[in-house]
Amino acid sequence: MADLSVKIKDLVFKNPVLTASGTCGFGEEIADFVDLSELGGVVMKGTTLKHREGNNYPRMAETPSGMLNAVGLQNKGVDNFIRNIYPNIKDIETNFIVNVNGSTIEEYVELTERINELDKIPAIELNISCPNVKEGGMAFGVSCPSAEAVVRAVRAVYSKPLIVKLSPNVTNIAEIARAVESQGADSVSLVNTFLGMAIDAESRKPVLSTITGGLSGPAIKPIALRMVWQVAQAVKIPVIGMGGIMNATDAIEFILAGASAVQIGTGIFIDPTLPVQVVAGINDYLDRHNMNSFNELIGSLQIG
Amino acid sequence: MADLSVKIKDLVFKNPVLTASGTCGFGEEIADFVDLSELGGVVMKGTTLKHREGNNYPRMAETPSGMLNAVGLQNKGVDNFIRNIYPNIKDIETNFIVNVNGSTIEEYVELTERINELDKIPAIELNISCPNVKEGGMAFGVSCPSAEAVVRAVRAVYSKPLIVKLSPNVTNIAEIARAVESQGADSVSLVNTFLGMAIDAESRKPVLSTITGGLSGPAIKPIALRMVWQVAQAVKIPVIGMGGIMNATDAIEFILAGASAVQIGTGIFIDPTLPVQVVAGINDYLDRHNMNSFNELIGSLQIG
Amino acid sequence: MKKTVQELVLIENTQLNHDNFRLVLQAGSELPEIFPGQFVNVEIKKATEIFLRRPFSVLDVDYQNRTFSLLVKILGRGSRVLTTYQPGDKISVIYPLGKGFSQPETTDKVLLIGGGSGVAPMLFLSKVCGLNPENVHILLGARSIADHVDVSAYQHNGKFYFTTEDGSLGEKGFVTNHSMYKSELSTFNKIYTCGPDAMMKAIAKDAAKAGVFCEVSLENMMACGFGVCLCCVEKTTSGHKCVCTDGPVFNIKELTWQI
Amino acid sequence: MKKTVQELVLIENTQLNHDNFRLVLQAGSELPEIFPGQFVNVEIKKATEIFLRRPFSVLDVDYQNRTFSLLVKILGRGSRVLTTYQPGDKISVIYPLGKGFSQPETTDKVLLIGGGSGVAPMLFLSKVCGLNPENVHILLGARSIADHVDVSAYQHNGKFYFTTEDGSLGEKGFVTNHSMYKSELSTFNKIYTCGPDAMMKAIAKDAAKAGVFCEVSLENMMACGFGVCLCCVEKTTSGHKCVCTDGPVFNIKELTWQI
Ligand SMILES: Cc1cc2nc3c(=O)[nH]c(=O)nc-3n(C[C@H](O)[C@H](O)[C@H](O)COP(=O)(O)OP(=O)(O)OC[C@H]3O[C@@H](n4cnc5c(N)ncnc54)[C@H](O)[C@@H]3O)c2cc1C
Ligand SMILES: Cc1cc2nc3c(=O)[nH]c(=O)nc-3n(C[C@H](O)[C@H](O)[C@H](O)COP(=O)(O)OP(=O)(O)OC[C@H]3O[C@@H](n4cnc5c(N)ncnc54)[C@H](O)[C@@H]3O)c2cc1C
Ligand SMILES: Cc1cc2nc3c(=O)[nH]c(=O)nc-3n(C[C@H](O)[C@H](O)[C@H](O)COP(=O)(O)O)c2cc1C
Ligand SMILES: Cc1cc2nc3c(=O)[nH]c(=O)nc-3n(C[C@H](O)[C@H](O)[C@H](O)COP(=O)(O)O)c2cc1C
Ligand code: FES
Ligand code: FES
Repeated sequence: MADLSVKIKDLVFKNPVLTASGTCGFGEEIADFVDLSELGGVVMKGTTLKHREGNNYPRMAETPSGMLNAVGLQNKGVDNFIRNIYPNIKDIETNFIVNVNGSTIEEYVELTERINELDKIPAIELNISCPNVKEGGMAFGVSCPSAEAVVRAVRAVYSKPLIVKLSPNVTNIAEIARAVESQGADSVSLVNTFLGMAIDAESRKPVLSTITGGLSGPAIKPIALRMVWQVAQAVKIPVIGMGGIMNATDAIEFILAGASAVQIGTGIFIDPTLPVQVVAGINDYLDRHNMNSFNELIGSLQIG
Repeated sequence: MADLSVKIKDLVFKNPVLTASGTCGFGEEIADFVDLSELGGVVMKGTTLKHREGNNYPRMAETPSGMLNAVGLQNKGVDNFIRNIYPNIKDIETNFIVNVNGSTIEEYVELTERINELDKIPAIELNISCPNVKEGGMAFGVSCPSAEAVVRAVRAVYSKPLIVKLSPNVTNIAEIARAVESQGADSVSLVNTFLGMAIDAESRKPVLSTITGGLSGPAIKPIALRMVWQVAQAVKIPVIGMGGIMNATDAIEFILAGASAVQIGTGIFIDPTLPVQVVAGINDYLDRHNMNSFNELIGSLQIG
Repeated sequence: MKKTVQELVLIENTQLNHDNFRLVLQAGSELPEIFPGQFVNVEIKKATEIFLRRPFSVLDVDYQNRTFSLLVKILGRGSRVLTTYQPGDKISVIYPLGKGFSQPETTDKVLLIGGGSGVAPMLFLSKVCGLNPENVHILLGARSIADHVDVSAYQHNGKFYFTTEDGSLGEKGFVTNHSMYKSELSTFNKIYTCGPDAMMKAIAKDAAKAGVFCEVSLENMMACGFGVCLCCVEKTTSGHKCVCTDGPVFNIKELTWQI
Repeated sequence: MKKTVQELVLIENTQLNHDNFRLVLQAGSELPEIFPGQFVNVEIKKATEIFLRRPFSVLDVDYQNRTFSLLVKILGRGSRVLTTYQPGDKISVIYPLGKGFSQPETTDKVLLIGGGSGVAPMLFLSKVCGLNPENVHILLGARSIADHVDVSAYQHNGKFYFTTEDGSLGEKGFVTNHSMYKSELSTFNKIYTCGPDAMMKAIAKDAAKAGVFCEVSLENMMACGFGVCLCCVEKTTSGHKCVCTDGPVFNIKELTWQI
C-alpha cells in the first residue's frame, strides 16, 4: 500500500481523488454508494449567495461519449448550506470544498467570507468558468484581467487554500493559469465544461432550454489532458485535473501530465462507486510500478 | 427530389456535402467506394509549396468517440500535385478544392498563385488552423491580426472563392470569423481539429510522436455545432460546418445551426460511403419536411 | 432502501409484442424492498453510441427468487440494444431509485391509467396496492391492439379497460375518451397514471376539475438517476424538484402544468 | 480488386485456444480475389468504447462458399468484444485492403515465420503459394503450447516447426533460436514473416546479413485502412509510406529499421 496522500498548500488530502462540483451534490447524495471518508475530497455543488432556481428543463443532452448540461447553478444559497447541510457533513473525515460562484466580484467576496467562517471547510474552489449562467461565471474566466480581478479580491479575504477553477473555452489556458497564480491562487483546477450545443433535427429546435450548455465526459478527455499538461508546465502551484475520467487509467494519465490530484464528475453518473475504484486503481498502479509514494507519479510523463 | 444545390460566392455546389481535407486524399483514394461526381465537393489533402514528410509515427490515437491525429501535413508539394494529381481529377464533375498551407504569409501567397493557374480548381480553402505543424498553421488562426494578415495577402492574389478554415482552439471564434470576413474571405469553414493529447499510462509516454495532436470525430460535435451557430450569426458570408458528422442527421444539425454546406472528415474512415449517404439523407429530410430547396433549411433553427 | 450499483444477471427476455419486451433480472443477494413507481437505471454496454444509463420502471418483483422485471419498449438506440440481451448476460443496474406512488387507503376505489411504457408501474401497483380487486380499475391505452401487451397475469388484480386509437381493442379513442373514465371519474378516491405527457396532462386536467386525488409518474430526461446532476428537474409549486429523487411520482397539485 | 464496404454475416466463431478465435464471414455476392497478407477492416459495433475499425489479416478464403476467415487474438477491448459475436450476427467489413506478399517463383524454397496474430497470413500464404510443400518451411513461435493454435488443417502445405519460450512445444526459445532457422537460413530463396515487431526485426537482421530476400508484414496503428488518413506510415528509404496501401507487406530493403 503506497502513500497516496498529497498536499495542496498545507491541506492534506488522504488521496488524490476528489469528486467534481455539480456531480455529487453535497456528498450525502452518494453516501449510499461510497464511504465519503475514503475520498480525498468532495467538491460540493456550486453555491451562490442567494437561492437560484437554475435554468429551465430540458437541461441535459446526451452526446457521443459525453453530455451537455445547462443546470445553471441551481442551489438553495449559502444560508441554507450553512444551516441545513454543513451540520450533516462537518464531521465526515474528508475535505469538503465549497465551489464558490458569483455574478459580480462583490458576490464572490461576500460568499467567500461566509464560507471562511466555517471551520470544517478547509478550502474553496473559485468557479470562474461556469458556462451556464448569464452573468459572471465563465465571463470572468476567459480573460486574464477579469480572472485576476476576482482572484485578487477573494484572496484578500481568504487565507485558507484557494483553488481556482479554469475554463477550457480559451485560446491559451496556461496564460489564464499564470494570471491567477500571480494573484495568489494556491491551486488551479481544470477543466470546467466546454461550451457546446445540441439540436433536435426533427423538431428543428435546440435540445437545451438555454440553447448552449457545458460539455463533459470522456469526449473531452484528450483536450482536458492537453490543457492540464500545458498548465502544469506553466505554473508552480499544484494542478487539479479533470475532464472525462472514467477509470483509474484515465486518472493516472492526468497525473502523469502534471496533475497533483484529480476530480471525477460525469463518471459518477454512470457509476457512483467510481471515485473509490479510482483510488484503488491508483494504489494498484503504484504497487505495480514499484512506487512508494503518489508524489513520485505527479508529472512523471517521459518525453522524448 | 428537392433542389440540393447551394452557392458560395458564384460557385455552385450540386449538393452541400463535401469531404474534409486530410480525410479523403485527393478524392481518388475513395473512388472505389463513391462516385465522386455525386459529391458537392472534395477538399483535398493539405498542400504546401514543398514536399513535406509529415511527423513521425505514431501519428494517431483513438479516443472516446474520436481520434487524435498528428499527420503534420504530409504531402508531396504543389508541383507534384499539378503534375501528377491534377490531370487525373480535373475532368471529374465535382468541385475540387485545394487546402492551402504555409509556414509564412509569403508561402501562402505563392502557393495560392500556383493554384490560381489551375482552371479546374474553382476555390481554395485557406488552412490557418492546422494544430500539427511547428510553424504557421494554427498560429495564424488564433488571433485576429494574424488571421487578417494572411487573408488579406492571399485575397490580393486570388479572385476565385476563398474559403478560410478556422481553428476551434480560441476564446471567441466569431471574432476571428468576422476578422477574416473583413479581409474579403468569401466563406469560412469550421472547425479544424481541437488540440488534444493522449498518454499511455503503462509506458508513461505520450502516444503521439508530437505529444499533442488534433482531435476530430463525434466527440467534438457539440462544440463544433455551437461554434458554427455562433459564427453563422456573426458573419454574412456562407459558413461551411464540420466536426464529427457521422450521418445525415448530424449534417442537418449543422445546417439548421447556419451552415450552408458541410464537410465530412473522420466519418469517412469508419465508412467511406458516408458522404453519399448524407446527400441521400438530406434529400429525404427535405422531402419529409416538404421543402423544395435546400436553401430553406440553412439556419432555420427555431429558437424560443 | 439503500441504493446500490449491482451487476445483475438477465434470466429472461421475452418479446411481448412488436416493440415491448419483458426483461427479468436476478440479483446475487437479497433484493431491497421495491415499490410501484420506483425505477432502476440500466447500463447498456453493448450499444456503441450510448453513454448514459437508461431508466426503466419496475414491472414486478419476486423477492423469493431475487428477481424483478422490466417492461422495455423500443424507443431509440439504447432500448433497442437492451432488448437484444440474452439470458446469462450481465447488466449493471443502479436501484431502487425514486419515490413510488403513495399507498392507497384500504377502502379507496382507485383508477390506474397506463399508456405506452407507462403500463409497467400501473401493473405493479395493481398487484401490490393491497386493495379489494373490485376497487381497482385499470385503464390501458395504446394506438392499436398490436401495441397492447398481454396482461392476463394481472387480470385478478382489478378490472381492466382498454382503448385503442383505431378501435382494434376495447373502446376507440384515447383513455380519456373511455366511457368508464368519463362516467365514473369522480367516483374514484385516487387516480394514478403513467404514460405520455399529453395523456397525463389530459387526465390531470380532468382530475383537478373533478377534485380527485391524482398522482402522475414523470419520465424527464435523466443523467444520473440518483439526485446529483439536477438535470431531471420539474417545475413545482415549490420550485425545481428532481424527478429522480423527489419523484418520479408527483401529486398533480405540486406541478405547475398549464392545464 | 475494388475495395468495398459490406455487411457480412458471421457464420462461424470457433475458439482455438485461450485467446484465439477463428471467425468465418460470408458475403452476399461473389468475393473479390484476396491475397495472403491482405487484410480487412472490421467495425465492432457491440463495443461501447470502440470508435475506429480494427484491421485483421485474412486467414483463408473459400470462394465457392463466398467466405473468408480471420484469426482474431484477444488483445484489447475491440478484439475481446469481436470474439463474442455469434453466428448470424452482421459485421461491416471494408475489404480487401493492402498489398499482399510477393508471389514466390515456382522453384523457390521459402521460409514463412509467424508469431502471435501474425500466424494468419503465414498459413494463408502456405496454402496458396503454389509451391511444392517440400520447399515450404513454416516456423511458428509462441510463449507456450497453450498459445499455439492447431494447424493440422494446413499440415500438408509445408513442413512445420515450432518454438515456445517455455519449451512446451517444439524447441525452446524464440523463432530465431530454432535449430532449423539457424542452420538453414541462408538456403532459403525467400523469407516471409508476420508477427511482433521485435521478432520481425531480429529476422530482418539475420536475413539482411545472410543476403536473403525477406518480406515483413507490419501492423502499424490504422485509422482508415484505405490510404486517406496517412496515420499508419512507416519510414522507408523513399520516405513515409502507408502501411495500409503501400503495405502491410514490405521488403526489408525498403525499411529504415535500425537493425
Ligand atoms: C423514471 C422513468 C421510468 C421509465 N420507465 C420506463 C419503462 O418502464 N419502460 C420503458 O420502456 N421506458 C421507460 N422509461 C423511458 C425510457 O427511459 C426511455 O425510453 C429510454 O431512456 C430511451 O432510450 P433510447 O436510447 O432507446 O432512446 P434515445 O434514442 O436515447 O432517445 C429517445 C427518447 O428517449 C428519451 N430518453 C433518452 N434518454 C433518456 C434518459 N436518460 N432519461 C429519460 N428519458 C430519456 C428521450 O425522450 C429521447 O428523446 C422511463 C423513463 C423514466 C425517466
Ligand atoms: C494489417 C494488420 C493486420 C492485422 N492482422 C491481425 C490478425 O490477423 N489477427 C489479429 O488478432 N490481429 C491482427 N492485427 C492486430 C489487430 O488489428 C489488433 O490486435 C487490434 O486492432 C486490437 O484492437 P483492440 O481493440 O483489441 O485493442 P486496443 O485495446 O484498442 O489496443 C491494444 C493494442 O492494439 C493495437 N491496435 C489498436 N487499434 C489498432 C488499429 N486501429 N490498427 C492497428 N493496431 C491497433 C495497438 O498496438 C494497441 O496498443 C492486425 C493489424 C494490422 C494493422
Ligand atoms: C451536471 C453538471 C453540473 C455541474 N455543475 C458544476 C458546478 O456547479 N460548478 C463547477 O465548478 N462545475 C460544475 N460542473 C463541471 C464539473 O465539475 C467538471 O468540471 C466537468 O464536468 C468536467 O469533468 P467530467 O468530464 O469528469 O464531468 C458540472 C458538470 C456537470 C456535468
Ligand atoms: C487524419 C486527419 C488529417 C487531417 N488533415 C487536414 C489537413 O490537411 N488540412 C485541414 O485543413 N484539415 C485537416 N484535418 C481536419 C479535418 O479536415 C476536419 O476539419 C476535422 O477532422 C473535423 O472534422 P471531422 O470531425 O468530421 O473529422 C485532418 C483531420 C484528420 C482526422
Ligand atoms: S437525473 Fe440526476 S438529479 Fe435527477
Ligand atoms: S490507415 Fe489511413 S492511410 Fe493507412
